[in-house]
Amino acid sequence: MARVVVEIMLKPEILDPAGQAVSRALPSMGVEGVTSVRIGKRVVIDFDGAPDLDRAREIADRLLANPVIEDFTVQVQ
Amino acid sequence: MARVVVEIMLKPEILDPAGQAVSRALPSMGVEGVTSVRIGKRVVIDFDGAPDLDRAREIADRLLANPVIEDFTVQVQ
Amino acid sequence: MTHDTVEIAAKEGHLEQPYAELGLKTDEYDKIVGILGRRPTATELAMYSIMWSEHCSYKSSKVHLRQFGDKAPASDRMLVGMGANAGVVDIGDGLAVTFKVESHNHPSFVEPYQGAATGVGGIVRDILTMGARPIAVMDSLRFGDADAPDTARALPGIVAGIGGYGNCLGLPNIGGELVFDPTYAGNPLVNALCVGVMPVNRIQHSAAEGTGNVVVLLGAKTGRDGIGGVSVLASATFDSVGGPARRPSVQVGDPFTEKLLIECCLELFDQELVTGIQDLGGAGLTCATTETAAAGRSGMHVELHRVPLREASMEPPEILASESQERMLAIVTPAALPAVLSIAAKWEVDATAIGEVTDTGRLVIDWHGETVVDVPPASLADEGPVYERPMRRPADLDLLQATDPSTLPRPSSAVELRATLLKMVASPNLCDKTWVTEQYDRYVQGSTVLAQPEDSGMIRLDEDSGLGIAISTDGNGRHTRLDPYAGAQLALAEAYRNVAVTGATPIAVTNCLNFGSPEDPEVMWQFAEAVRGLADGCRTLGTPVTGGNVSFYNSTGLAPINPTPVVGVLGVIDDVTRRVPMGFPAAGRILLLGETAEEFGGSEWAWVQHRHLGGRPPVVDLSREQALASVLAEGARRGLLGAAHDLSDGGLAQVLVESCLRGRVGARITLPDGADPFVWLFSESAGRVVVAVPQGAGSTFTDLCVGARLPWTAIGEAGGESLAVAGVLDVPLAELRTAHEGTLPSLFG
Amino acid sequence: MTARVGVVTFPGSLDDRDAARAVRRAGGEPVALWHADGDLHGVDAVVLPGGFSYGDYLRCGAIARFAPVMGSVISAAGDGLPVLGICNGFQILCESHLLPGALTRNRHLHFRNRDQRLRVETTATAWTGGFAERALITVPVKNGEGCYVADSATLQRLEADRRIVARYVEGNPNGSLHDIAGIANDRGNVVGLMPHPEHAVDPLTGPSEDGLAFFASVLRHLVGTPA
Ligand SMILES: Nc1ncnc2c1ncn2[C@@H]1O[C@H](COP(=O)(O)OP(=O)(O)O)[C@@H](O)[C@H]1O
Ligand SMILES: [Mg+2]
Repeated sequence: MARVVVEIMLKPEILDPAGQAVSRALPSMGVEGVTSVRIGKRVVIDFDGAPDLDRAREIADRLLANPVIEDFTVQVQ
Repeated sequence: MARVVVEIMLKPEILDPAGQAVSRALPSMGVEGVTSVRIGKRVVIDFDGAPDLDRAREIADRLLANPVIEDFTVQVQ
Repeated sequence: MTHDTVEIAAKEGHLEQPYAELGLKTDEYDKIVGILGRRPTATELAMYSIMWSEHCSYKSSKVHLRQFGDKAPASDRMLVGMGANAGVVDIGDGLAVTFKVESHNHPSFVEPYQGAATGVGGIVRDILTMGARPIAVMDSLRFGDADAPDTARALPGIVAGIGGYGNCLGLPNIGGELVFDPTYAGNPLVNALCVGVMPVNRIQHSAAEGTGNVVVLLGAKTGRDGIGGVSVLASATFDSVGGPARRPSVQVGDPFTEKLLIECCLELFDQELVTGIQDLGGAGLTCATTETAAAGRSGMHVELHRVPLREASMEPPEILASESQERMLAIVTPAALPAVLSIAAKWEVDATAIGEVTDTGRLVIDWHGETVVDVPPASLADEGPVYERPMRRPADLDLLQATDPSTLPRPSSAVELRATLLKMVASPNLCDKTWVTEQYDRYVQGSTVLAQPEDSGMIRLDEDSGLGIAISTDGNGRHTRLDPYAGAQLALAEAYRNVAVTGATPIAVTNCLNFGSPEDPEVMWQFAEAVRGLADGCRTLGTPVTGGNVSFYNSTGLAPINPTPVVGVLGVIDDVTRRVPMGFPAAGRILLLGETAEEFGGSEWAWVQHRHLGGRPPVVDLSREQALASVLAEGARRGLLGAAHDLSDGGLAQVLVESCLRGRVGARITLPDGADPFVWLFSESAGRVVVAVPQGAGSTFTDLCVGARLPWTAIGEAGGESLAVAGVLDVPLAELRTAHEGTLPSLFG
Repeated sequence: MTARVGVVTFPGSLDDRDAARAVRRAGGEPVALWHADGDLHGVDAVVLPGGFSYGDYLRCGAIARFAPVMGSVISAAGDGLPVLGICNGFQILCESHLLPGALTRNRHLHFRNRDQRLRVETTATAWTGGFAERALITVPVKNGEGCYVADSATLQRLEADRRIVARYVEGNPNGSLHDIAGIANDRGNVVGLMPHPEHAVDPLTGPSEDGLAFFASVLRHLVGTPA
């Protein structure tokens, strides 16, 4: 059993309304000093064989992330 | 400038429809050998002052995650 | 690990078992031992504790709910009555309709989005189980004060959850309610309604019949989510801090899987491949296996280890209690099994044979060769405890009814009346609900003829004949608090009227009874009175109750919520092109049907202006409601109505504003000589409707009223850019619109 | 002979029956196409309808793009087959790279269903030839992820080549860049629309009949093109 984690975030130039909504809500919770909040995805993939980075990268590139708006990283865990 | 990353995943016993939909799609893409896919959130919070872990944990607990169905971790980066 | 088997239980005899922790009383436990002639196994004990919980057994409400059947008016439309998953009514042209409203209050408090979403998923499966294609949903929502922190926490998620699930299923949302009152603080009410349609000959039954038939589990894998959800969530009062008394587990909904399950089941029904079908909701497999076996007066043998699991480590009690969503149980003949499995495969729905129907009269459940359950199914499904709970008229009711709003200061000058009007139409309960309803798909399926903000939702069922149905849900906790019997009838009358104003004819009723703790004698009295009022009202109106749902243990802190029966009324219309909208046409005479008395008890004015709740609710006159309905149906059929809108919260003023804004046209109103403008504009007398009649059709329509002995008053004309009440006020539509539409966006973004 | 317009049903498609009804009302013959079947059965045009294919949990249209039927749609589109993607269908077209850019979460984060005013910006596509120049129409929008985004170079190209098919007017319901409600490929045979013309084909059940012209347009276009 091997685990690969894919982290997907919107490209910096793409607006993240969900992240903005969170940062706007923070002051009302008494939380100050937050300059930015960005919300992305964390995908945990379990393989039954050896951890297959290339395959994970392929899954991320073709399915999990949309390269037009998102960047991603792939790590074995 | 300090960065805190909050990772939120559905509790293991909770159904993850998104992860399930992805793992079901993989074979049709010619990807075999994946036993499970779980999809959570990755929230990147930038503070202008020192990284405030406790504050980030409070944000996660009250705003970002619902402890009834989700677990989360908080790390400084 | 070794399991507690029937063999062990029989051999070993008495053993201290945690029945109290599972919510069973000592006498209930003793009854179980009596039924089995031995102590229950751990698995059996879990099953009894769930099936005998308030939520599943209706042990406190049963004795009262019987009235709905006993007093039901004779109706040749009833194809399936109370007691089934949902009642079924014949609407002609070989079509049958089934509808039901159900609560998901406590889960929605704990996890607003998923709680509300799975509430929709659950009621949709109830409708599907009858053999119907679900065709629309509605949602009745109640929260604490609009500006309360907990409302801000719960409302957006609950609305998003209802939309998220219903939109993804492709079910148009055609109406509902949105009410704010501190009585619901920390205990929002989330009642979801679903309606479905089927050919009369496709009605399904949820009975396990035919020895040797196969028991097939369809849909999602079974996981640990929602275990004990029924007994804990639905039957435990929330503590005064506002958090759940016991941390319950919550289910996550998967509308995509449900959509496939619906299409799969409908294909199975059409090909007549199932002999019985039952949805898995509260109490999961426990409920589905016991109820189908009991209904079939048969037995059932289940091999529990065949149930597909999300987590291999699950134990028999967990598997049987799991409330994993999006599952159905089908009974099919061995001959049909291959066809069933291939249709399931086509829709990518998991289907697993987990057992078979027997003639033993016992439900026997094996786990890897060991028998862990051996019970008479009816003892769980039908023969649970039944309580005649003590009842007491609330001690404060006399005082409450005595503090009449007649003493409250009222607006009198033109300036005060204008200010009152603008304040009322902007108040949270009377303001425009678009912020909520915009989050729901009203167009999907292409047959929505009327939807919010119209008085009822209306769906076209037959594109050629134009046959359609209309539905409205209504409830008023303040009226019911002041007089439960009258309050329930007022809710019924309003929903009935909301259906009638669209031109449809009301034919059947569903209801969701949201109350406090049945262990509180005053709550139990409110419940009994409300049920009696509703049952009597349905008999008088000739609209049988076809089904419903009870939600007890709703309270804010230690105080029970205002008793809140939510009533859904179904109507039929033989040609939807004859529907009557609420918006005024560019021109036409405006008539007020019915009579206006000075009735402000439990009114929106008393609340908005004075936070006052007291006195008596408006008088109910059901024969007046019937007269209204017949005149409106006939007027619609003969094309005499340009618009119709019923009066309820906020009275005449509210209706004039809504019909003007909806029609984008003003109105010139003249109240009768000597009329008190305040009473005429804001009283909430029942049995009233405003209609717009095209020039020329006036006398034909008023002749109808005379014939039905229905009083009417000509109050003005449609037209212009403002709402003008002669000698009282004249407000531009733009100003009214700003006031009416600004409230929710400014509260919730 | 009347044109045959395929309407694809993916698992989770919802507006497929409505799209078929719209084709019929416009005078065409709707043909049901199944996601798992790579055969387009010789249809003259294809509609990818609205809905939530595969639940749209990961990213709208991300999974549907891999359905066998899409392989055939993508290559046929390359040969000029008229293709209209509505809402989820538009998202699938972007995910398939038949159209540039992406549809992201609405700026206000809510699903929004309203009757929307649009301006038809070009009649030079297979699906808009029947409209008057710069026609103003009312068609429902209903989406949670309808906010169109693309890099500035792409946006400039879309503007310069007149490939913006329709724009939101009197209010942008989701924050789309340049108020974009729909775009076309450079050949004009592939069009993606966020609003739902199939829900505006009958005043009884929709806000207008304005949507009908999209379907009538493709029928006219097909008559004009030799088979
Ligand atoms: N939660 C909701 N979901 C759907 N529709 C709603 C909801 N709340 C209110 N509505 C709609 O808003 C309109 C106004 O509601 P209401 O004033 O309660 O109607 P009425 O007074 O006729 O019962 C109705 O069409 C109702 O269906
Ligand atoms: Mg009404």
